[in-house]
Amino acid sequence: MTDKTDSKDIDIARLREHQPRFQGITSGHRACLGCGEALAARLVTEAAGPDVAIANATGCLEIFTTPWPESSWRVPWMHSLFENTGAIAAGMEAAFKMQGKSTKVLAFAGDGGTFDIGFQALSGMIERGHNVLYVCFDNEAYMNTGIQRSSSTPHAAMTTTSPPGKARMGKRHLKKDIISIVAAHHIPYAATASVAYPSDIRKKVRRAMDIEGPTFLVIHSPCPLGWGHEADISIEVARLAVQTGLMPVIELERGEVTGVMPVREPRPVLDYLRPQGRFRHLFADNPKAREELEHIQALADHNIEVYNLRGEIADRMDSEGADTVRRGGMRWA
Amino acid sequence: MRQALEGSQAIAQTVALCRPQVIAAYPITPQTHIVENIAKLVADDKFECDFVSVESEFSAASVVLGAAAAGSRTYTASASQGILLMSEVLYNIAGLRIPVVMTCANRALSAPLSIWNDQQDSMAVRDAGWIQLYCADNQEAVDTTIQAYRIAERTELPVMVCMDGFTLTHTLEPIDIPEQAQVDEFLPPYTFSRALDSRNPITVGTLVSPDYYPEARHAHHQALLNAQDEIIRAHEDWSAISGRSCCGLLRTEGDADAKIGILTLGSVFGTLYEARAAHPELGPVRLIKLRAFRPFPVAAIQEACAGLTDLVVLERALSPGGGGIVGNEMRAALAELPDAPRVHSYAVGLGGRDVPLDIYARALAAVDAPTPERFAVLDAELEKLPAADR
Amino acid sequence: MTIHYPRGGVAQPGTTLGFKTGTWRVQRPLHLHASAPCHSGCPAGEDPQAYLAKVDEGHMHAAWEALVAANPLPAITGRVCPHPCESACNRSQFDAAVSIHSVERYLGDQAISQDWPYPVTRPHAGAPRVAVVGAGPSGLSAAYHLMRHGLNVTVFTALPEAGGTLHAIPGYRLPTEVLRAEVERLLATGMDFRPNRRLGRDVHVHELRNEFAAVYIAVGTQESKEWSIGGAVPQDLHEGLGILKEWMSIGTVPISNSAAVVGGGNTAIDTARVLLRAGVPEVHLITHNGLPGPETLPEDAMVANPGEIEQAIEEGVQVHAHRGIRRLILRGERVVGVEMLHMKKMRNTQGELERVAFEGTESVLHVEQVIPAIGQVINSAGLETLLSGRPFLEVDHWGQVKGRRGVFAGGDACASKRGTVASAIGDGRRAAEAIARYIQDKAQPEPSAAPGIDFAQLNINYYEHAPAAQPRLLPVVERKGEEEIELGLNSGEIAHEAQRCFSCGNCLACDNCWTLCPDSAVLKTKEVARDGSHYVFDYDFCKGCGLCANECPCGYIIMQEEP
Amino acid sequence: MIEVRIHGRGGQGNVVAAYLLATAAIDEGQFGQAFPAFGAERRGAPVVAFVRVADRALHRRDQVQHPAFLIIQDQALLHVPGVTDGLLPDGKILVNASVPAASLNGGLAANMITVPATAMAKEFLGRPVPNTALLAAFLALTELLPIEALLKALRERFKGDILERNTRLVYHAADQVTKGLWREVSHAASA
Repeated sequence: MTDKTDSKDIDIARLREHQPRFQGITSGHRACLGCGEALAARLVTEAAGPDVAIANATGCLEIFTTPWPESSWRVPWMHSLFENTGAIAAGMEAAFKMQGKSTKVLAFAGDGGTFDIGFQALSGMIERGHNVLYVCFDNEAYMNTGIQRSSSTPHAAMTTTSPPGKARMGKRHLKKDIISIVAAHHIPYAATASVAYPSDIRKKVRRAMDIEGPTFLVIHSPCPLGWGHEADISIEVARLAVQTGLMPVIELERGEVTGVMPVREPRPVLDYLRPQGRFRHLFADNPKAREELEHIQALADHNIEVYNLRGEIADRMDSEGADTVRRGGMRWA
Repeated sequence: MRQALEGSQAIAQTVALCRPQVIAAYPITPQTHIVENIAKLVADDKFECDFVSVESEFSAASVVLGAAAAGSRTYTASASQGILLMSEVLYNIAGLRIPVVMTCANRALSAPLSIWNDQQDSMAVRDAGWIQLYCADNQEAVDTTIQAYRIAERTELPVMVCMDGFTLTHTLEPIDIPEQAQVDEFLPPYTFSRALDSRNPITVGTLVSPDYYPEARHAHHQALLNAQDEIIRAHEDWSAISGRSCCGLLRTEGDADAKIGILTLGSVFGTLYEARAAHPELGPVRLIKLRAFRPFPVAAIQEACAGLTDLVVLERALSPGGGGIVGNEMRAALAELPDAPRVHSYAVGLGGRDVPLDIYARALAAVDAPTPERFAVLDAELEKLPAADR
Repeated sequence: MTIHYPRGGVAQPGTTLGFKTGTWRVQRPLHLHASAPCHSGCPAGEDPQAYLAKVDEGHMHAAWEALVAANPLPAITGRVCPHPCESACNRSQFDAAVSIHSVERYLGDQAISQDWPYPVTRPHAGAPRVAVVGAGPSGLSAAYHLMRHGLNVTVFTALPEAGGTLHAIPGYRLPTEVLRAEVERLLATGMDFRPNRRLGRDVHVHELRNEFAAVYIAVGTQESKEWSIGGAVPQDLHEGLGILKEWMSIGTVPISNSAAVVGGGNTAIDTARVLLRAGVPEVHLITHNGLPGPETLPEDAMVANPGEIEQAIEEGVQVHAHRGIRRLILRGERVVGVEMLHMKKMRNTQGELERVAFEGTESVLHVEQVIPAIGQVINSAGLETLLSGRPFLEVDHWGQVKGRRGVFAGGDACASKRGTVASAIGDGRRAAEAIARYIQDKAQPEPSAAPGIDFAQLNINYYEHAPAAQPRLLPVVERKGEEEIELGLNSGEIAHEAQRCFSCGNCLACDNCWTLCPDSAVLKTKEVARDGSHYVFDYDFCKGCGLCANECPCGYIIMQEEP
Repeated sequence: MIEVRIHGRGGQGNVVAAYLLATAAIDEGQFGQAFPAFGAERRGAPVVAFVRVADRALHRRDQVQHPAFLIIQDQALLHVPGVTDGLLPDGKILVNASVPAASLNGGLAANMITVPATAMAKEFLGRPVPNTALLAAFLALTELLPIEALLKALRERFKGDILERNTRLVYHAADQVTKGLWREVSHAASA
């Protein structure tokens, strides 16, 4: 029987103010339907709490949350430019330190702002040991400008600057292994996460918040527009990236792998690729396409092997099952 | 062939016709459609070049610098913050006298952040030593791009083709794309005389002491002034091949005996052009479209303004604390004339503000003001500011 | 009013709340209660999903009340029902079905031990009176639900006590004290109980019809079906139900050295197991049907509870499945064996199921006793006019006897086959509803089925594999008499089972929608919202992306196009 | 000169519709111009695009303030503030909706026509993209350009089966409206 939610007798605005979670980003932002980045950013700010200040790189997140005279942010937040987020955050942190404030500085950037144009500033920020949690929302291309390839774009994906055609099968190069590069800075804590696993994100943010020093978190966040999938399956797609092994969810401390989210029964990469328009050309009936599909499967297999994602023994402390549900919610409270 | 094309698409096709061997670009609105279309042509094997998707504009400019120094014809495009991030390299390209062609899809500068059109970005690098040509419509942008290679290669100066972002780049209109043979005739294969070559191992990018630095700067300045002839010649030669004419250094429209002139750069010209036709009752007006802003064509300007009592300058940029950038330069250029017209300097259409047809009447009304304003943002609505900031 | 542009273009916190992104929406999420398969699958009309939810919340009493809103005899059905709810349970496609019957039994037992009062208020004296004939599960269910509808009830039974056919279930499955306790608690709610009143002898339908506002007939089946093999009948024929009744009432049955029970139902299994307990050293069970399992068509499987079959085999009953008896081997009138052959149900050329015997598979089984247990039929005494020659009462969906206004019937007396305790209870509940409407002169509605929800509609990624709690069983060597075999689950295991429930089609209150909405357009409520969920959609901001619907583990959210 | 404003949502092909209409005009030897109201809008947000069609070269670059026609890509957009602003007094509105104009907006119903473009697209193309059907109906109503001009423009974007389906859709959609009903408006506006 249909039983429509009757919200007439509920004071929604009041209810909104009394949600049992910290709301660092409010509604009314202009993100696309099903935006993975909007969700990931909300989850991070939720877990980080109110005593933070954010430096945000140029990108969708910045654009859709701050259409002047409005802002979706309820924590101090600043956008300056694209390439300097790490340095802006470093400056904020230095000032707070001098002022004796405990406010934690967060740096938010997309994959373009992290892997590419902002990499230098990020590297400097880590090397100098600034107490900043740098979060990269990785949607694997320049979405803000209309889906151009970045060094995070996966191999063979179609973007507007890596289009498939007679001579090409999408992006020619591989996705940059940012986490290893960051970890090579001897950073106290660096981790990958996926927006499909909110409790894992929360755990990692809290972990990073407690560390006095540079920390780095990259969150795989689908972009329905850029990846060419329906808005309602953003989480499903993100989950498949993890379940296929294409997006290893790992933690590194001082460069050593200290935790992985196991994928005990890996799914074939086809399950992940098929719903996404950016891989459509790989399903054409030609040998090049078939070769690329095999190549992507091999990349997933490689991840599984390198990070030992199958995990020989079930470890109650690992992340598997962290996002299963329980009656009563607040699963990660 | 006359086709319905989006401006960006037309530029991409035109760039391909010019046969650059190395293209480097980094995405930024509103330049993206140009490089996306180029990427598609490359992916479809319709055009052979190495398309380097770099990790920043700084690298985009650097890649084309390296490639051009190594002797290839190159191309890049950017806008706004991208132009600023490139600026260090832009000065270097010019100072090394490397012939690079780029498109600037003009856009406002942050902060406040704006993704919309004005010309603050190219104006911000006007002293980098590049030739800057501003286009009124997409046809002109196509023709100017082709000419830019000729000009750059003959003067060994880089050329920035400026076209209004969105207003031109994202507008579909009828555009003639020339034939490959026409472009090939106009642009023969290029050999850079100072190319890096193991058979002739020159050194590029040396440290120059005070003994020579001023001379180097003078030479660069003189090269830009001399480039005026090449700009005019390139236009004439391409007109002969294509049968189309945009203009060389500048273009005047309207009444030769008019006392009032309006000068602008870029696509606002088209709106003024139609406004003038629609409003003969506002009296005779001479419209001047400045195509070459660098080099600043003083002689041509003085000629175009002869007989005017008032010149209104409408530009999509300003120098905060200084006023109109073009406006002030016009004042300086016209001051030499015996009966120098009064210059009314205005910024319009900043950060994408629509420039409607009635800007024409407002510009003319400003002429009648008893005391001319030194400078104003003509379409600013000051009631939107707190009193202290007006 | 014009907004002033502030220095640097700063904006105030949270001000996008002034911009209603809900205008972008072309489809909206809605909560949709769908019927969980356990609910649809329960003949008694229980909604296990609903009471498992309450158990999961730790509210045992409320869970029992939700349970007895449909079935007043959970301690009994929790033990004897073949639990089709568990066969239907979506969880069976994931790891193993939720042990619903264990929870049902636990709640029933809790109610007995804690003496929780049934949620019934005694009808006022002037309320209409309804007669219920038969005090088996169907009659008791009807009586209870009639009282819940505010009607006075008088229950007649031919037997000296209430319980009907439940008394033929051996104590190792249904301990007599459980049966008595639950039935007596039910009788104590205030129904007028008249034992030892046989239909056709002490009471008559037409008299009841005059005296009461309506009559519900649930007399069950008492007469064994006639049985012979090609006309041959062994001397001293005993049939299954008779043996069970003897065992239950006097504790002993006629025994031999070897016996073959014929039949595949619970009565046959119980008979075989009782014979073992009574001392028959060799007990066989011969059935046309196959053992339940993946190789057997559901239509061709033994109807006895699979667990019971398993236990019987453990205890030593030799089951000869897919076998028919071709002839009895007699020495005079004394049985010395049977000739069996293989048979199976198969689809014929018309696609219909047909039982096929395979020539050349005959074999001989030496037994001294053959006991048919192939089912019972109604005792027609007092029902001749209602039956008009048929072997059962013909009723519509609501239990209304065709052509007899005010006369309703249910339970085994109506079922043409496969009557279970649960379906008898369901018949009683439905008929009570219909009788209440009949008395108020309201039309009976068309039967409607709530939309169900299948496994594919769940988002299974959110559930963790968790093995089902296994009820402890009495070791085989200790199964000698009436001691109950299945020992039930403890409170911890019950909580574990309740947590295993997928909550199909109903809000699990898991927070997924609340956590995963990129637009924070799902708000959590402290109290349960009117639709039973814990969340409301804020349509001012919901863009209609559909993520919540896709990620709801329970299939409780649907997307509907905006008008 | 005819000015048209097209209202849609990010991701609905609003700009493509504008480009198609201008392309059709250009292919017919007329002059056309189409451009979006450039925004930072994301998928799902209301967006606007403009078209000018004229028999002389177009130079102006200002946005269309006073359109003769509005094309509305889904009926819910009628509730977005400002959608009908600036429409010429005799201007007409074409709305993609499955219900008649009268049930959408009482005040504007006289100047409004609805076509179920999404439903038609689903039927002919298998995808809910309303552009082709809306443009076909628009050209049939206004007779601004022959239907064939739209087909020609479609040929530049599509090939094979998809082109064929679009072609059938164009004829079908054009048949659903009264040909030339809005002819007067397009004449008046160009005068």
